[in-house]
Amino acid sequence: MTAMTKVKGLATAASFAATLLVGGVTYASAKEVTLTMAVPDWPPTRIMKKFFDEQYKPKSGNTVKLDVDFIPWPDFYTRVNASLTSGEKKYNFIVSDSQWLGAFVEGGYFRKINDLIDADPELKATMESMHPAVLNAYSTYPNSTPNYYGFPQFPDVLVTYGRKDVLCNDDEQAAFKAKYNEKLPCTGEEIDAMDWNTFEHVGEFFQRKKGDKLAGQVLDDDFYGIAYQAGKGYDFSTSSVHTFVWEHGGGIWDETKAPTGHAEGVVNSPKSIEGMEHFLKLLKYMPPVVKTGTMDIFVSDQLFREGKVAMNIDWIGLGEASLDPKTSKVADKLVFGLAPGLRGPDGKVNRTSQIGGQPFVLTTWTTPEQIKEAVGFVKWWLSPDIQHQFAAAGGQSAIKSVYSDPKYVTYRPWDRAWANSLDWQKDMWHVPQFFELLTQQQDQYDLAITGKQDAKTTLDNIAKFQEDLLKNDGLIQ
Amino acid sequence: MTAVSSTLPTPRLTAVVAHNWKLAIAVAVVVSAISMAGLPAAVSFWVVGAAAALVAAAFTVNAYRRHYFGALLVAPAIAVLFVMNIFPLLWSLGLSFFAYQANQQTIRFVGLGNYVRILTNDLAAHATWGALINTAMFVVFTVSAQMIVGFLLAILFSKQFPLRKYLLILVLTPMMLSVVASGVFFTYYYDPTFGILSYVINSISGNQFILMSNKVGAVAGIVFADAWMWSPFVMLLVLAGLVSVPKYLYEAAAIDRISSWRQFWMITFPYIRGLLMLALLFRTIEAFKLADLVILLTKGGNDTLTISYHLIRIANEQNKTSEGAAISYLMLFMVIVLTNLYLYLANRRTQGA
Amino acid sequence: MSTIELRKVTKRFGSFTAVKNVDLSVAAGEVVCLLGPSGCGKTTTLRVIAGLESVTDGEVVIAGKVMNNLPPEKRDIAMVFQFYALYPSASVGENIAFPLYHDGISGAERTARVNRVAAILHLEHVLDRLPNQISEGEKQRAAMARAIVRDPNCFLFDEPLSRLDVELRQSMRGQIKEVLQGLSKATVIVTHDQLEALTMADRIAIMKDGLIEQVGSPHEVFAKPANAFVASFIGTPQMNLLEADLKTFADGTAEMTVAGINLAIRTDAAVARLQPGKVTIGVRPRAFTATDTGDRGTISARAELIEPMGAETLIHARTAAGADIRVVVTRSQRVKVGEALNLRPDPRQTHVFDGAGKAVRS
Amino acid sequence: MAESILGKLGFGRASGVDKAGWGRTLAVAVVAFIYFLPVLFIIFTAFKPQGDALLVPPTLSPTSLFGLIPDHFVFKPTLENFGSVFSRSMTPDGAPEATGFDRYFFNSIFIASASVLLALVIGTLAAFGFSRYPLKGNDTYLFIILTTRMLPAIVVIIPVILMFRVVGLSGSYLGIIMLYTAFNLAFTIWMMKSFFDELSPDVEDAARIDGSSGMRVFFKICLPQVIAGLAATFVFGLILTWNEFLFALLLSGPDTRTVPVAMNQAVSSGGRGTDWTLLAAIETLFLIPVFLVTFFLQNHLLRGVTFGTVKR
Repeated sequence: MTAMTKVKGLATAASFAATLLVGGVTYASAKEVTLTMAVPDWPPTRIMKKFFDEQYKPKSGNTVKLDVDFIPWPDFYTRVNASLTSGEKKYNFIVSDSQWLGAFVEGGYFRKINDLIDADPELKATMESMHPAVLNAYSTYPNSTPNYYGFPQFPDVLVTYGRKDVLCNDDEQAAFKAKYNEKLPCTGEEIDAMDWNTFEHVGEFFQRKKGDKLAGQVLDDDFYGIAYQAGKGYDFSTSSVHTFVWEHGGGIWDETKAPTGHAEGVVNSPKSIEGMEHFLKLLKYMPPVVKTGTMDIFVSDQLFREGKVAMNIDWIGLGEASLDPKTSKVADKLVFGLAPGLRGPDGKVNRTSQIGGQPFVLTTWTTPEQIKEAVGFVKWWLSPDIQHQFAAAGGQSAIKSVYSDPKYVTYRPWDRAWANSLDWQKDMWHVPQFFELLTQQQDQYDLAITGKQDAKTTLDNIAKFQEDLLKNDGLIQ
Repeated sequence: MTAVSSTLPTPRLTAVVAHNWKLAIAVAVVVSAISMAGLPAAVSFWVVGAAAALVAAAFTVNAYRRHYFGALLVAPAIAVLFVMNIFPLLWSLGLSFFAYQANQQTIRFVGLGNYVRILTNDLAAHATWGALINTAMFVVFTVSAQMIVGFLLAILFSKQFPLRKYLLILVLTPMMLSVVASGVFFTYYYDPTFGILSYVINSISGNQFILMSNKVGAVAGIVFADAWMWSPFVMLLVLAGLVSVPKYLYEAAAIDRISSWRQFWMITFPYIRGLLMLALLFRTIEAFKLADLVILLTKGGNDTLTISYHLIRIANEQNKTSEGAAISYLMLFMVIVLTNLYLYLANRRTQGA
Repeated sequence: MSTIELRKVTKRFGSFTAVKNVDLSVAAGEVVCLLGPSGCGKTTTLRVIAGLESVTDGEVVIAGKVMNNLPPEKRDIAMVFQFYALYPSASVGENIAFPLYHDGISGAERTARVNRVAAILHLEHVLDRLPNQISEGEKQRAAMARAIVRDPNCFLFDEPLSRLDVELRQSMRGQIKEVLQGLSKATVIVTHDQLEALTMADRIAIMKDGLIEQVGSPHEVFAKPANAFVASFIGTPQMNLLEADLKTFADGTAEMTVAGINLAIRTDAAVARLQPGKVTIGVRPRAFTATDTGDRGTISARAELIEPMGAETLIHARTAAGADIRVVVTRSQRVKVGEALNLRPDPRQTHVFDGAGKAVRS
Repeated sequence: MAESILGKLGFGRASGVDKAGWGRTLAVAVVAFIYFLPVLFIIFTAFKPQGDALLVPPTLSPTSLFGLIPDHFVFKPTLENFGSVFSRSMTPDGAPEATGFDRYFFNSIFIASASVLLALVIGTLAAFGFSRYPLKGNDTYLFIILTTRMLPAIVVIIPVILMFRVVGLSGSYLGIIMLYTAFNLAFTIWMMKSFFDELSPDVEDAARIDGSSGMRVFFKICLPQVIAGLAATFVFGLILTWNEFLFALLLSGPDTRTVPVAMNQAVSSGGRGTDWTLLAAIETLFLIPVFLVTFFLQNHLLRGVTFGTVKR
């Protein structure tokens, strides 16, 4: 070995080591554009990536690459937040809960898209084709102003999951009729018409002990009528409490009325307290885990799939697992309907609900070249054809022409409840203080849910905290 | 210990030579302070980093010129620790005197404002104190549970017996589990509908048993899981101490007819005391950081919010970076006081006995 | 009546037999030393007596009771360990007091007893110190104090002086002997140092490979070694053991070839019992007389190395056939390297060992 | 009575060279088995069919042990979950696709062993320095090094991410390895220093007088004497690094992601809460390497720890 080859060998080894250590170095040709995207790891985003690779990429002449970082749900916020706030500037697109908008817009991370919409009639049409509730929730900051930031990735609403085999059983039907003098909801339509009273009756009626009979069968474990999120984590009781507060005519602090709107007197108004008390009343019919404060959307879903409850109110986004016989013991017994509402004195059912799902947003450091491709990608993604395919594969669409197509309800059993639900969706705060508001509120709700304080004290505490905090930050005068 | 055969004179503070580390420190401190006060964080970060590198370089040159081999041996470790640990720590220490939120681009000097806020402000102090009290409670319970269980396990394994090696590895396994997996499985074990614990108790008592529905149960559940995972760590250290006791001491004790109890205090304990102290020290430090199990098992419900979880909420979820830094330095202060107290007591006992 | 009695005691560790069929008795007031090279089983024998090892076979009797299955704490014995086994965290005084707790002796009585033994062993000034704060000699005395503070059946010492330096060893030997005499207990001392054994013991048991080769008073084992091993083991410088070919024996004189030289040496009359053949002749270095002229009763050799030892001089000499002979002569006898010597063994101190190494003695 | 029980347990007389018989084995086996049960349950769950994970009453055994265990406690073992770890369908009705776990396992092994070894090298040098060339205020420096372990990782994360971004280390192996190295250094230095402190200086002095250089003394004389300590430190470091989560989450990229981070795929599995059997399978596989290392270094582990701290 000559000295020269030695040196060469060393250099090769060193560069090899460097490549190994520094990892995934990609050499992009000049024409290629890579869009990097941070997404939670679950089917709606996997489908998006799949469609992109199968359809958009070839169409673009293989010059656009979508580099997707699938991050497990539990750590998604932590990862995204750290990436953004540290100035890592890694992602062009980020799937974001609508409530995070304020914090990240104020920080200068999320890009306002009004200029893009104005400059591109096609995009403008796309945005207009969206259901206004969804557009409002997912796109605007400050909430409900014409300042746009996001596009729907996976829109979501709460619906009622039911078990046909239990609900439609003749003996149970008769017994229910005898006890409450009303029909036990069995079909989708009957569930659509269900109000909270009936839902409560279902809860009371189906509380069975091990050894009791259910639909003619002897139970080998305790059984419960209803399940609904009431957990301490993230927004797992806020989503349900807000629904009740709104339906009873109460309110939460309304950021669209800032700076004159108050928290004190609104959050803890008699109507709000009434709503919260109504929600708390339902808890005693739910499986025992609710008393631990950990009944989140996944736990109630799991109880339903394992056949421990007759009805569950949950996000559509968790529905696929119920359909899959491998993960669901009730896969062949499913019935879906709207989430219940509050029947007013006039007999009409009043419904207002917390919206779910996520938009995806552009970041401010995305280059003009990337933006050009990004707009193309968004238009493609929100085009009726792709949205149909998405819905058919298990996603949801907020594009009017898509969800109002008669074909739409055939994709999944819960799709029959989708279009109607959109009309009464509302969102909570988009302000940067979102997490502070949410955390304190969740802590207080948890105390009420686990029976440590009553609804009034809870809402008084929340109101006082919000009033103080928001005054301090200038959002309340 | 070392014969330093150097005639290099100590430079005056103002002398501009490569090995004048005192000057380097002075320059670094001044430059860092100015840049942190005046420049945006993203820029001052690099200024401070460069200043730190300057100090490190001065130290190394100084050590080399004076033949301080010790310093040269230590240098790589200090360098890595400095870049990866100490510098970021100092950076956040500095931040704790500013009003700064990671998701906003403004920064403002507030002196001790953050510390005052987390300890006295109506909106913030309640959570801090509550979390501190809970943390103290968890430190006491988890560490004492680990010490007791770990100690008893070590006693069990202290003799040679057939298959000891295989049984020992079984007991060591819990600490090799990832906290995520074991924590998630503990939510299952404790679950009132699906869990084994409730199943067994329900079968016996006939009533629905819900462990995590009150503070006692929730604390017990967390302490049990944590003690289960980390008692093996204590066991390993204690066991190592036990096998190091010279056998003849026990023989002498047998011949002197000393009771088992007295044998333990006279012979065994002195040999394991140092290791117990080490175990206590490391476990206390870790117990102060208890957060993941709480997040997985209760989300802080039933009044189980710990200071570490509180910190994650403040610093990570709410992005109140500088307030979080203040909380962590409050924690650090407490851990240092506590560990020094341990070390002081340990040394006093050794000298006083 | 003997206080300690071992009856056909055997101890095996797995396939290794450490102690074989040992019989030994120690009377009250008697000091017996177990002496032997390392690995000979002497310590194991002591530990068997103490109950630190169980016996495989045979019986251990202490104070008239068979103790085979009793743990050490039930045997009522006291022991001094090689490494002293002082409890590191207790003061010297507390260490000495430990054996007294078991008997429920009152605090005042305990203090009195500790002070008494401390006075005997000159430990008064270190009673409050920790074991690692006192000297080796003090540690040794503390260990001993702990043993004698109560009134056990017997005392056991495991290499008690091995960790001390030469001077200290000498003075401790005396002290131990003195203390033991005052106590009149059965005592067993394990040692590999013959000087220790010869000075302290009433009787010495010499062990090799788990067997007791000989038990006897210091005088007996020195003057009348039972076999070649004992003969070579006891006494410094070592006894000369010369291979010899016995031809005839008559009138107290044996005709034999030693190292290629035909000799006629006066020996014990019992040699008459032997058949002609291989024997070993043992002569202590001090039992030679160097004569000017050689005859058939002398061995001629050439001085190779001369070691002055003060009062005497040790000469290493070599015969023509290459055998090494150690001779001790008085200082006044000047011998030069290379000088030819004619060595005449003292017939009364000439031991003959048969082919199996057993002493041939009437 | 109480005392004899204490005595039997070995309360007083607890020496490693003391022999005990099969009776002891039996007693300890019962305790060890109970202690191991939660782990065993996880391992068994890994072999359960997906739908069996949450059965009430729980299934507890893959075999009925010749009819000893009632049928409703018995599950039919399957290896399907282990396959799912590496390849499964990620979308409804989708074809199975690679999950990337082969890469994640490699990453975990590579990153953990590289960083622990690096920490061992750097830390041992430093420990030797601290032990043999004590500086003024040595104890203070050591305590400062220890304090780097005391703060929650979350505090340093923002500056570290920032630093990594500018230097171009984010998402790279080098970055995370360096960070873990620092993370392990405190422990390594503390452990190894106590080992070096225990070594008799005589041999070293002799070697120096014989003209050996400092390096030679270190490598030929000191290092061979602390092998057990190195092994013990390696195992402890490995156990602590192996399961590290927060740094890995925030500093690894898609290519350098480690198993503890990716494991959350199963905790919230495709939008349906926890996939118990998948999580158990991942954990079971993930346990194997560190379990084997610990098992084979077990003897060193006890000896190493003892050696380092005797006479302290």
